[in-house]
Amino acid sequence: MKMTYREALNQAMCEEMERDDRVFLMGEEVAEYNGAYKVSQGMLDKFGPKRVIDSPITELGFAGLGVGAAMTGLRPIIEFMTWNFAILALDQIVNAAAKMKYMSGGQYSVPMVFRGAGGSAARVGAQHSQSLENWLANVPGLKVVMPSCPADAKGLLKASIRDNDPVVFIENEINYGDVGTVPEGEYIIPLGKAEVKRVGKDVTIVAHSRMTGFALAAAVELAKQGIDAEVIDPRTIRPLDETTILTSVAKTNRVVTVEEGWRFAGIGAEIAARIMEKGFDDLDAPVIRVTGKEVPMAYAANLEAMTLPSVADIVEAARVACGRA
Amino acid sequence: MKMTYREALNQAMCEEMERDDRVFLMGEEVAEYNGAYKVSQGMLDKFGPKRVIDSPITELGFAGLGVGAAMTGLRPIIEFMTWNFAILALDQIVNAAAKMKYMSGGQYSVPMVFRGAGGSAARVGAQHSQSLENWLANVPGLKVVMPSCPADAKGLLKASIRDNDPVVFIENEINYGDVGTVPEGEYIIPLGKAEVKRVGKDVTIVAHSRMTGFALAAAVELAKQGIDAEVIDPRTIRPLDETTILTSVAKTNRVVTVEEGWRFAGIGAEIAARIMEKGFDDLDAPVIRVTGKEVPMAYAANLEAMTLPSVADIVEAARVACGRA
Amino acid sequence: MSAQQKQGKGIMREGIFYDEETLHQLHDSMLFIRRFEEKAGQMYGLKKIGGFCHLCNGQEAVCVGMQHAAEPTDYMMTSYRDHGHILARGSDPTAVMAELLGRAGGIVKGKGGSMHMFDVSKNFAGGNGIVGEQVPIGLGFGFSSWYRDDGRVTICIMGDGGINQGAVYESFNMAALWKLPIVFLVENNQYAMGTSLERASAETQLFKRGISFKIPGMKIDGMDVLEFEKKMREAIAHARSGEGPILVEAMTYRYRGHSMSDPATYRTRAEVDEWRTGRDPIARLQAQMIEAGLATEESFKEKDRDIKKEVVAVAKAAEAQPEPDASELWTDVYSDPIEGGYPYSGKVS
Amino acid sequence: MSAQQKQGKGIMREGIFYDEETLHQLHDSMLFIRRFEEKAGQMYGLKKIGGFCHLCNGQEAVCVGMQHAAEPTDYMMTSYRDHGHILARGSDPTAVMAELLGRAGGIVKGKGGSMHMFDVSKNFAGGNGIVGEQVPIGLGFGFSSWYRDDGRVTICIMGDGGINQGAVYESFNMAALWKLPIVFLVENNQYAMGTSLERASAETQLFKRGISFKIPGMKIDGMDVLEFEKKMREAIAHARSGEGPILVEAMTYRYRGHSMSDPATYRTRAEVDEWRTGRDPIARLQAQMIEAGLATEESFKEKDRDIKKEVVAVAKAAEAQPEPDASELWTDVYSDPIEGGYPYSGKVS
Ligand SMILES: Cc1ncc(C[n+]2csc(CCOP(=O)(O)OP(=O)(O)O)c2C)c(N)n1
Ligand SMILES: Cc1ncc(C[n+]2csc(CCOP(=O)(O)OP(=O)(O)O)c2C)c(N)n1
Ligand SMILES: [Mg+2]
Ligand SMILES: [Mg+2]
Repeated sequence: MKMTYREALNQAMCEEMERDDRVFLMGEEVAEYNGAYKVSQGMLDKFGPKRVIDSPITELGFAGLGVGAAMTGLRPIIEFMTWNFAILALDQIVNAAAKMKYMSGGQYSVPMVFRGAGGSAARVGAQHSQSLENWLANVPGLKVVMPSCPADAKGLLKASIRDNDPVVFIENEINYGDVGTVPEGEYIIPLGKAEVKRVGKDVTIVAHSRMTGFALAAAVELAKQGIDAEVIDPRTIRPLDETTILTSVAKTNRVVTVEEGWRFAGIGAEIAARIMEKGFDDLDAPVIRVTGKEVPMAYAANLEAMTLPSVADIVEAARVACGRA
Repeated sequence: MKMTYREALNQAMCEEMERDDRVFLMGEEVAEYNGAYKVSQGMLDKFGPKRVIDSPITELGFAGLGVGAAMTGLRPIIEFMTWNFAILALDQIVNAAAKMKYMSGGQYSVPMVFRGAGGSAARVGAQHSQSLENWLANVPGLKVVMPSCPADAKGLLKASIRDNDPVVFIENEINYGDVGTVPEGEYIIPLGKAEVKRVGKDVTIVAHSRMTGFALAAAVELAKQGIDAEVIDPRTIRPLDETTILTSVAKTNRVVTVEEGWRFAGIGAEIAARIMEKGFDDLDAPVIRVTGKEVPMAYAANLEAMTLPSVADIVEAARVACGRA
Repeated sequence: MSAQQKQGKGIMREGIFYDEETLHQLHDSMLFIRRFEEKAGQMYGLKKIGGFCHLCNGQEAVCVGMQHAAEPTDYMMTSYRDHGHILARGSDPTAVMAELLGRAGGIVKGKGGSMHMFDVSKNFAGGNGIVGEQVPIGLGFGFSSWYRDDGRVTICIMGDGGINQGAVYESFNMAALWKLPIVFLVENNQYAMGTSLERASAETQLFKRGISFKIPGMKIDGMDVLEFEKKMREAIAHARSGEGPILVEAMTYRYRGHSMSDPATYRTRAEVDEWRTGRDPIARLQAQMIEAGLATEESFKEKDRDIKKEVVAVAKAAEAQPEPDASELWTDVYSDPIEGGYPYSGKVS
Repeated sequence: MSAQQKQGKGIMREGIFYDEETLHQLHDSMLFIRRFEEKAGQMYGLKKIGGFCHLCNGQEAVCVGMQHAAEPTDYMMTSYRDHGHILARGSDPTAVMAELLGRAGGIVKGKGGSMHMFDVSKNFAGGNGIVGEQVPIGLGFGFSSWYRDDGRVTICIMGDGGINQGAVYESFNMAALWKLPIVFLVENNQYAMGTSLERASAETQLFKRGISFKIPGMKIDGMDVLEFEKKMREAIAHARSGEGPILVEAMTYRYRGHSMSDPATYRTRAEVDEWRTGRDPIARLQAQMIEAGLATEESFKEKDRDIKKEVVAVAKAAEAQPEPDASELWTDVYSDPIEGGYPYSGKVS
């Protein structure tokens, strides 16, 4: 069925809530307003005010509420209107949710999903445009999931809700309207599995979330220039499916990583370091990282465009990796 | 003069507060208690309760107080009892302090220091043992400084207090009692300069904070085994002095990074990725990362020891890098 | 500040005399903000403004009354709903509009946009996009005045949604503990996006939110600029006196949606009308001034025409500006260039 | 729960009858905690316990009174000062001591230590090291009971320092807004490390800290176990009734330093003595029981000898345990092993 990324997320939540009454959704504007970005459209009507709950604007508090509820066996979905606001809630995510099982010697699990839009949207400035996946993927105890298309959005969110540990689920606002074919009903994508989104032989481009689309667009352009790019979307950032990446690198011998977030100790750094560790001899050229520029996001259209990675940046990086620039 | 790391920090603050009455110190237990770890010993007596201020246990609030005060031209030193608690304050550090100058088109600077002990201490468990330098060094607008010895503690803290931008200054509790020679009076170490702590020719070990000492101990052991290690302490994590690292790599062709923090997208990942980007042809072997194990910190002595990098781990890594394992 | 008890035409309100000039100032400032916001809405519709854009139509008496009650040296900071405040503070409207358009001459060089307006020359410290974040920052400004003993007051503005954030109470506690000169001002427009006050707050009398920290509270009609100005003056005097912070709840209403993308279907037409036609602060002041013989319907119409023209000119001047120079991408990240350090190139080398 | 109004020997307090058995239980539990903590202090001195170790000597009536007032199915969570609470809750003392020693049979397998004690079988949810962090977590437990309508109450414990954390007020607001069955309990021992209450709190009457959120407050003598038990029962009943949360301030005192490394020089000897000898909860109950003819000085001495022996045995049994198996390093990070994913080896390959 064709549907948007937004609808796919909605469907995943609805199906899981129908299946399991321990699942509930809480966040700012999720109920009566049907979601700031309409991801929870219709859910209040469907499940009532006990299971779809509008919270006050208190991210740390309701994130912690989710942790506590999960410790009793419920399976909360806590929506952050965007992940930028979740910086306020990091203590509960990192010090409580992620460490609880270990600290309690396995007694308390925290089966819950923290979800919302991450990264930059359009023209929303410095405080609304940060990528946090590298911070969160740094933390053992968490899983970090970032779908790049409607089908993945559904399959990964269902898997995340069923997961017995805290899952950080980072969506992308600009992708919400994207349309794609989404399998109906029971469609689960196991966490920790990358997908080769395009098969190629000359260079491997690893890109997640919105950047997967950019990478695929770059691959089209590269094909015209005679470079056959393989595009891999890790989909789950932690655990990272290094096998799929390394297999690709063994074939192409050249790698470009793409991420919207800042460069320093980003996802690209981790991928580059791992490939070096486990695929050094396969590399014919250094891994090239395409990242957001290391500046806060500006509002002005031209500066914003310069800050974000572009398709052209990816094409250029791939050409450099292939020794063609 | 011989003094402890703790005394060196104290001296740096005292000298800067004598020099500049815009500088004040605020944090939990910094005044009447003379600091939870006695770093601010005697400062209340010396500077009085207007400049050395005990705060309530409200990290987000007093971090923000520092940001606001800095915006008016004061130069706050905000002490976190440990950086673990600063997770609560990250919104003010990252969304306010780091982005303020950019968002305000250069109108408001935030000249302040956030300081305290980071990483693990001894047997303090999961919630008191996290390393945050990779998160913070990810953020443009911040500088991240981590001294490994008393002299650096003084010289870097003085430079940080004089810096016109927000500086994240991460100390180490276990190092507080370390004794070393510290230059008297005006001793400033410019931010962004690494130091070669030991000259060697066979392998470069890059290690910061407490791990610098571990790396130096490993170098002694390696020397016995005929491996001459060069040990580099970046001292400032952001900006990272890649020139010093790359120069060393050009000589040794082999690199080990060491950090207490978790592996995924850590400092070692960034260093590895950069060396690959800018020193690929100098590398005779993949960069090896020695890191804390990817688990929350356990309390039990044996599990704790297994979690942290050890001197033996570094020795082993260096041997592998040199093809000797 | 308005001349009190001065001779001549004016309006007397509970012992305070507002002279003709002051009244016109208050009126013109409110009307300017109204027309400016309408223009901003229009520009947004034309996609000349991007991202989020939060208008303050309906809340003008709060913006203008508080500015008038404060000294120019007093500090002020608010949330993302900041156009009205910075305009009332006297910042250059062309620079504000240019900011909305992302132009080089924007008040923050096009780097901040609608949510992040700053004017250090006016002691206006933003323009903050994280709900509640400006409250600890305001605490710091108040702390600075205490530290320096400079006699300034900080007016720290938040919304009825923002007041639930934990950082607010951490700030209340410290402000009260150290008796800092701060007026915490809640613009209670009764909605936080689509969430009405009573759906988010256990205690809906927001001026009582400081009681647990011994902070006195005042509830003020924020739709009557004279009333608001007078009471704000008292609140500011309290803060300046050294008695510590005070919490002011301004009862107000936003006529438009939360931001430009919000159709605001969570409110009834009747409710909006009750405020918009029954309590509009501009209409109210106009009626009072006409009654006092200080103006006529005709003179207000003319004034409105003038202001509209001015706003059009402002928009035109702003639009004529270029985008920021590409080099601005790398400026203002740090104060001092760092040897060999910045900017890190995100470029492929 | 104690049999009310039952015949036989006992103590009558404001309409509540505490029978002999109950009184002995309360006493023995307090005394056990006291001796256990002393042992822990000793073991710390011998460096058998590492890291932080926060004892609760002096606060036993709070630990024991609240447990006695609560149902076993009620939820409970606190800060790092958790030994007394988990012992009062009925968890195995050997497992608690083994945890302090970092042994395999520790209540959380040696992984948590002093600050992170959990016992899911007793509905005891920690043991949290970040000041205030347990409050939103407690909110979640209370939410769960509301969601499931399971009739449980959550007792969420914090300190007089912790109550300043912003998350507490976020939680107060939500708990009150949704009328969740939660007793927020402040152990007001008047110091947060070296900071006395009045140096950290604008409002030192901590039971008033919920007023701004319409949460009723109660102040209770936490040095009198009968008084405390009785009032806690009222508080718990309030929460269970569906009327929403309640905030209890327990007036208490810790005899020892904040943690083992704190010499506690910020308090005068006289102040400590006033509490320690004048208001000690164990001595107080003993006096009451002797007066009621339920025990004698001699019988208490004998009991004390027994308890001390028990504690010695507990310590011995705990010490005899091995450290956790090395394989435990990688367990409990995730619930399910992940194919090809975990654990990531931090090993050099
Ligand atoms: C921490 C945080 N959470 C959520 C948001 C999204 N958000 C922006 S404005 C807003 C509502 C705020 O309402 P209120 O405080 O009443 O101010 P008003 O918009 O009415 O002026 C929300 C939820 C945000 N910007 N920051
Ligand atoms: C967020 C945070 N900040 C600081 C600390 C360090 N710290 C541990 S206990 C404590 C004092 C807490 O005092 P109180 O809440 O009164 O509890 P008490 O120790 O008296 O039981 C502090 C500051 C911490 N653990 N967490
Ligand atoms: Mg509002
Ligand atoms: Mg206390």
